[in-house]
Amino acid sequence: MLPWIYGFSWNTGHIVFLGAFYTVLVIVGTTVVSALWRSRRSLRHQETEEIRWHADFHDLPAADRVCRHVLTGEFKKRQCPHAFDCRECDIHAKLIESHPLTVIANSDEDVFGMDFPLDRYYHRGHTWARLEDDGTVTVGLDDLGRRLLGSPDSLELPLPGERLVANGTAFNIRKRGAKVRVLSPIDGEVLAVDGPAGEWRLRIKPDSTDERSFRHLLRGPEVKPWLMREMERLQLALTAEGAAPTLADGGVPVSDISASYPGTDWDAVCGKMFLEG
Amino acid sequence: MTNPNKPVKAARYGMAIDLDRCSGCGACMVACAVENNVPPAHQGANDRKGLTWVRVYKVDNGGEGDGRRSAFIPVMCQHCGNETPCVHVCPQQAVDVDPSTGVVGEMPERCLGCRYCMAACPYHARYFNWWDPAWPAGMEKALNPDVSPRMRGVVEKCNFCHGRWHAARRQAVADGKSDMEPVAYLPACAEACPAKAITFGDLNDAASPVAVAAKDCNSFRLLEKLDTDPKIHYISKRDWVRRIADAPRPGDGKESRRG
Amino acid sequence: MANQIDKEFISRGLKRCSTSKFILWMAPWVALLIFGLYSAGLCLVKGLNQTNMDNRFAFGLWIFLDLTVIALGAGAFFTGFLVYILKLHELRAVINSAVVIGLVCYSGAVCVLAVDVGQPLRAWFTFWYPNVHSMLTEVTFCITCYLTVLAIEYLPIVLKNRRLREIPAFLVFEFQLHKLTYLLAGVGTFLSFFHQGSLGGLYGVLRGRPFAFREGFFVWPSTFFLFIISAAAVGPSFILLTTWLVQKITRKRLVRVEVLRLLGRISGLMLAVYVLAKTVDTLIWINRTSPERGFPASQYYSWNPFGTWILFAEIVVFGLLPALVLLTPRLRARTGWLVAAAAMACGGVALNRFVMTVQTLALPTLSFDRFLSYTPSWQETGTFLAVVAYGVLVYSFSFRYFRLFPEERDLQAAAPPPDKREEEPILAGRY
Amino acid sequence: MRISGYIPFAVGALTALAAGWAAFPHAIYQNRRQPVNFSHKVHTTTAGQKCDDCHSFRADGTFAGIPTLDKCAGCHAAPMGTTAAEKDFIDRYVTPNREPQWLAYARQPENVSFSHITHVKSGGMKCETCHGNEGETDSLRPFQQDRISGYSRDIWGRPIAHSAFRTEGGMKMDDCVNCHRSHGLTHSCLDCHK
Amino acid sequence: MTTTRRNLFKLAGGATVGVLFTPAPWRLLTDTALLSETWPGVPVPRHGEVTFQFGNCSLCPAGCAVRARSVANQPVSLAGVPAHPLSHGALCAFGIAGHHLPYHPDRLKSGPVAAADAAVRTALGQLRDTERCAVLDLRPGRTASWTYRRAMAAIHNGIYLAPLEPVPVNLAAAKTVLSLGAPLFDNWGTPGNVIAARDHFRLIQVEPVESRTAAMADLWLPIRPDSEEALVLGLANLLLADKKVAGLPAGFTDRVREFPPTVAASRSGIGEQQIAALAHELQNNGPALVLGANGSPYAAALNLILGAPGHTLVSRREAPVPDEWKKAAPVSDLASVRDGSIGVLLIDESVTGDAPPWSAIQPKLANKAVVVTFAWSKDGYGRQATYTLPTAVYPETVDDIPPAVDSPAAAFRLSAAWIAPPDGVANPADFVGALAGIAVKDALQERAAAIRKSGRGSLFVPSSATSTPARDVKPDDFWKMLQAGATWIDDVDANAAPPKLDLAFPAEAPNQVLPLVVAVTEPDAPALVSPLLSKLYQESNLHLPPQSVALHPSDARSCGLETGSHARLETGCGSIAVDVIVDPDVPPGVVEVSGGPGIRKICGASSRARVVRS
Repeated sequence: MLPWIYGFSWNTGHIVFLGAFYTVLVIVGTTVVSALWRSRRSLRHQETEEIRWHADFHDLPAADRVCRHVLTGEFKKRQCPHAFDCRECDIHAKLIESHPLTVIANSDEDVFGMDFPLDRYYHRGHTWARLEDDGTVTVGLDDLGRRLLGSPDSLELPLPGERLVANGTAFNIRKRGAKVRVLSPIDGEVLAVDGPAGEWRLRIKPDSTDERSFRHLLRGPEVKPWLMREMERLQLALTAEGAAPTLADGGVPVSDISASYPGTDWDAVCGKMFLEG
Repeated sequence: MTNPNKPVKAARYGMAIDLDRCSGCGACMVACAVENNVPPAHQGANDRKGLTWVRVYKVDNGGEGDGRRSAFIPVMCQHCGNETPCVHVCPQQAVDVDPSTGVVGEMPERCLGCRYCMAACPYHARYFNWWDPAWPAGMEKALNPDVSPRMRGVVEKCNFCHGRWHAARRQAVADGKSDMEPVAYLPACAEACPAKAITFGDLNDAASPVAVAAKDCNSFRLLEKLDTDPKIHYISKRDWVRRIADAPRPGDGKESRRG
Repeated sequence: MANQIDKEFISRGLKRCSTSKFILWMAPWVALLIFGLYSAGLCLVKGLNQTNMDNRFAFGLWIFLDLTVIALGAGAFFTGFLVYILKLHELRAVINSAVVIGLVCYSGAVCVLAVDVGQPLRAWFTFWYPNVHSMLTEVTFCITCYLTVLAIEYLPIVLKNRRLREIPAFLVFEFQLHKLTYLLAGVGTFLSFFHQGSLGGLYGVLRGRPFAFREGFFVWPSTFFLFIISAAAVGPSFILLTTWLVQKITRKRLVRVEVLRLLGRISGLMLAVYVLAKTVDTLIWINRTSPERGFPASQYYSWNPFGTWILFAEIVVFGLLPALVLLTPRLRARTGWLVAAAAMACGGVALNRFVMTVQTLALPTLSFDRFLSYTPSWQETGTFLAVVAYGVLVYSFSFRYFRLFPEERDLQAAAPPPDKREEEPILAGRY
Repeated sequence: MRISGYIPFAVGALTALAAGWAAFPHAIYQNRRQPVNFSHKVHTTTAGQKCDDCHSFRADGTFAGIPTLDKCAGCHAAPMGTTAAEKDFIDRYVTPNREPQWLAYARQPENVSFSHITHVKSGGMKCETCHGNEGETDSLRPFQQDRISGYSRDIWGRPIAHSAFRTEGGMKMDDCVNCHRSHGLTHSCLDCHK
Repeated sequence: MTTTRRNLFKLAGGATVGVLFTPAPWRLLTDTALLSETWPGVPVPRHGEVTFQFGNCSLCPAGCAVRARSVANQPVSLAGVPAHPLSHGALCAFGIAGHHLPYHPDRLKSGPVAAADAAVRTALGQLRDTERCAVLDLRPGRTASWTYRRAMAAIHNGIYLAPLEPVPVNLAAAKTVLSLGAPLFDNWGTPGNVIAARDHFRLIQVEPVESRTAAMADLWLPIRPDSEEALVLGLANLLLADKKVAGLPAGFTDRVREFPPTVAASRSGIGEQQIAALAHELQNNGPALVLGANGSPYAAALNLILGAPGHTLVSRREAPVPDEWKKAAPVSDLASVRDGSIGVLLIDESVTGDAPPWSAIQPKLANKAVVVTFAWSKDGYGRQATYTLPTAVYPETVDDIPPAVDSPAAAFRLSAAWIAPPDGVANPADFVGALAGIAVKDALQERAAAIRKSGRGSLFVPSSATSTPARDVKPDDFWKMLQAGATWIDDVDANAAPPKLDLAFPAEAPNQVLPLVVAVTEPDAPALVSPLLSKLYQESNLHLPPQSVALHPSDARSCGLETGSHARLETGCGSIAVDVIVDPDVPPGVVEVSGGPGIRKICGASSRARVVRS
């Protein structure tokens, strides 16, 4: 095993055999150590949220990972390679150069009786972000999200001063055994948590307010097709959970969907709709 | 090795066993057990779980009635000289061949009891300690101090009474001799055989009785075709006895109680 | 799901049976495991006299078990090899399951080996004073190393558990380690290659046992390579088999049927190669190797019950036949045929290991030996069963709390509607 | 992660290291006292004896090792000196003719076949080479016995790597092997084992 | 630092890592491995000075010379003395481990010596005139035997019983040996002597089973069980054809006429030509010797016909005894004792010899007879005796060993006493001597002196491996040398009359109802054997295990037995529990019996037996 141990001799057999053995040990050792080292670094740099989102994103079924431009019909089929972070996506950049999308002030999109004002950006995790005049950003659950979660059983909101990262956790909600983390649409620092009754909003001081930092969010004409698709997914999730198909007729979803599907694994439904792994 | 400055004259110890003289009395088996501190049988032991470094088999010519003839053949470790099967398989160097004596040695304290060597040995000359060794009360006083008793769970086998080899060398030094006399070193079985059927000595020494006997026209070795170069030579004038050295004959599944 | 107190630990959206039912399922296996551990304990405390092995049958049930489970566990390395080295991404659907099976088989084998040796306290001597010429040394080194590798590969699967990944450190470590898995897969392949081989070499090198002895090149006898191929052939088959079994027991679709077919195809391909190689090897052995050592091959099969039928069964019935089935697309398309063929392939390799171990020792080498038979004692069987129970327990546990089949959740969408499912008889084993 | 996060880890590691290096090497041995406070020095100097006056060889070449009582009684039937130790020895052992239970520092394990005579007569080795300056000690050090293996510290004491750096002296297997190697006298295990 | 679970984990982790960098775990690893070297329960042999001592083995009349290798005066291994004129350096399997006997678990260490003594004395006091005090001695000719005879002569109504001694044979003189199932290579006579002589005679073994002797024979004639008599008569028929032999009883010659070779062949299953050839060989390749079962008159008759007496059958003088011993009781035969007449019976079975079955002793006993047996173990007569007194076993006691059957001249040698006997054992000679009030402490020395005085014979000294005429040895050296293992061997006296053969043919044998014929193929073991003899049967199949019988499958089937089943072996002389081994090599109609205490008492060779499941 070691040169000075009785029975060892410097012959081919020993050298080849033990050589191979020690090489294996070194490789395995290095692998583990470097994994440890890297994870330590990621923890240091607070990449946890990012990593969680990436891990989740990779676990999403292919159907839920389609590029936003498929929703608008620009592509037949395309998987998003950037985990829904279009800020890194050159193709997206090119496309919006060709025909830029903008938020349309005081105009509403009404899908199945849900109200989606177009004066704001939408995140595919069913949050919206609105750039206020004072440079802050308001973040909240969109209408579908609100109806899915209804009045939550419990709620963990970030404290003022906490940092949020786009696609990272904005806040956690518990609802009928469903434990949902709602993704934050943008990077920024929480200023306050307020909002009208039965609703809550985060006021966030964004890292930057220029167009680029909102590029990954849906807006204007994208909202409707996206929402149509979301309804499909919801219906699919509900059927998978054994709920009778109800939305096909285009009926308006009740304000608290969960209440009308008592038998379902709400955890699974929310998980699907809020893009959790 | 008695004199560190003098290079060792490599010996190659071996045996020649005259099967025509062996009457199967078993004195060799008992003498071996006495010499090498082999414990008496545990009550659960049988001919397949026992410990006997040398085992005398009764063999026959397969004939029936008065056509039948039997002989006895003592089988101990054959101390293979060529690519010794057991040495190569032992995972932790518990078995080795001594280049200065040609003896295949087994180190019970190094053995982990995997029994791979037993599977490797074509002569079934290796034995495993299935039980803790146990002697009747008081009998441990009669143990041989030149051999250390083995513990449970290890393999052991004939080593040409290596304890006697140590003793002979020690005596030689005590007597101020540079090297031990050939006659001073004789394994217990060879000494005990009442019929003097076992000749022991250095096969490298062409003049030694064993070397002469090994060259006898009636001498043979077990499974010679395996090319393991055993150091145990057998001698018999009877053709059918010499034939038992070959592989089993197809279909000859007949068992002898004394087999 | 109803009354799952451990719901928090079950991955989101996976259907698992109620906790009580799970415990009900585990209970008998735990009982079996305890019995097995007791009998193994007897062998350790009182010594190997508890077994029916003896000086002639120095190896018995346990070595047969080791060789077999390690061959079956080969799916882990071979699938890993296909996925990470050959980038055969369809097989990602079963890689986790394969790793768990591998881990179970190897750890089981190592534990049994520890019981099988007479002086376990000295087992480490093999590492300290290795005899590098011994196949057993090669086996010991490779198996222990590979077991470590498997444990590390198993880690991400564990850390991906819903509850554990909430802890940032675990989440991050899993993520980083997963990125490096291809390295481990590479090492694993290397190690498995050698120890599957050296397990074959174990018997091929026995110059004193012409029934097992084979020529080869360099230091390795032909059995070295035969074992590698056969292991690679049977590994996927076993994964196919287990996956199908779990699907049946849990009444869930876990992987797309295409994946199973692919496994079958690969298995069939390797098996065909194996059968070919084995045939050539056998012919050389019968006509040259064995006679040269003074043993006419015919005599091996003149001892009942080991007639030539065993050779036929090994090569044709359990080798060629399944290979053909697995390679015929039309038959492969039928799950019944597919599974049956896979099962036969596994049986074939098990039979091969049996022949190499038990028959080799049973056959006499000296003209005046007897042909020996051997039946394991209850302590041996108990230890054997402990490994089986242990395997089922670990697998069941992993299946319930970890995501062994990444596609399962998506396939649920296509699962039969609930009303129908309620009518079905509920198996004790519904996770 | 802040440095304070490492403190428990460090504490654990340090305690373990301390225990393993400082406490364990002592804890593993039990110290046993020799029956008699014997002085080699007195015997070798004032009495002017050689080692083999007492530690003699037998006719068959075996080594007598620690002398038996009759040998001691040969001189010490009555006190020769004035030391309390001698008087005590005579009262407790010589007069009642009871063998003192000496603890042999250097006794090899049962599986070792060590021939003193071969090393001393043929090998021409000095006692000191292996036994060190035992002959000059004025009192017997305690016999340190490994609690688990029961072996004396002299034959099984130093850390494994230690013998890598020495060529002679000492009574561990590696010491024997090193010396034998340097003289080209290693053939097989059974050279020295039985 | 708060003790959160997290911190505890860290602490443990740190400790684990830290420990790995200390000697502790590695040292524990090696120490446990070393512990497995000094594995609990494995004994450590005693060390000490190695010396060699000489003596003689008293386990059987062969009295082979022994050299013991002793460590600190404890024998650890025994070997023969190659130069010895009688035993030629041979030791049998029993003798080679004889030094283990004192440690045998079944060995008796203490017994009611005082009680027995008292009981015997009272019984002697109350003896009626019609009743007798008898000593049964299994090995006559010893000095102890003389003590018994003297004591019995001194005691009123004393009688000395002993098995009759076979006529000594001179193998060295024989050219052809016809053995009717005599176990020549199973410790018959003096093994070393048989082997030494073997090269000079042709051995024809007539035996139904292929015993070790048969395997070693030049010619083995598998004879039909229990038909040796027919063969002998057939041979006699051919040999007597053309000559007259004096001394043959008329009845015999008449029967011979009924056995022309054809009849003999059909009875014995040995071919006619074979018998003719045999007769021819015996006649022309002389001197011939016929060895039969002990005291078989047929063998004797054949010997007489072949003129063996004086050549291969010799008469032997006994070793001289002091004159004052001469007024001793005669040696008488158990059969000659009147039934119900023995009031006190003292049996010395501390030596092996052929012992009469209890069924033969029992009728001779008066009711309320006191039976004292001196034995090594409870087996044997201990089961029936009133008192069983333990004796010293070999090699604990000094005793002389009378010559074996194959020793043509008298011999005097002493068994070794290398190991101290436990207190509480009795010395039978002292015990019996004390009853008669004669001091026997120095009997051996007295007899040695007498031998020396006779000036006959020569003394072989093992340490120097030299023989010197006894008269050249100083009287006190003579005794010392004997104690140091020397052997006195008498000269063969040239002008001795040829021995008288006992030709008492039994009256027509009662037609036997027992189906099987006993074949004795194992050496008769002493009352105790070394546990290591297990190597020969339990750990291999070389010998039959003690207390076991081997049967042919067909016989086994008819008795409803298979290998391993427990059964009772029943003969005319009693029955004993045995284990059964089924073996195709045993011919049908034969039961092969092993050695071992008890089993030999009830079956002599070619007696009849039955095996019944128990």
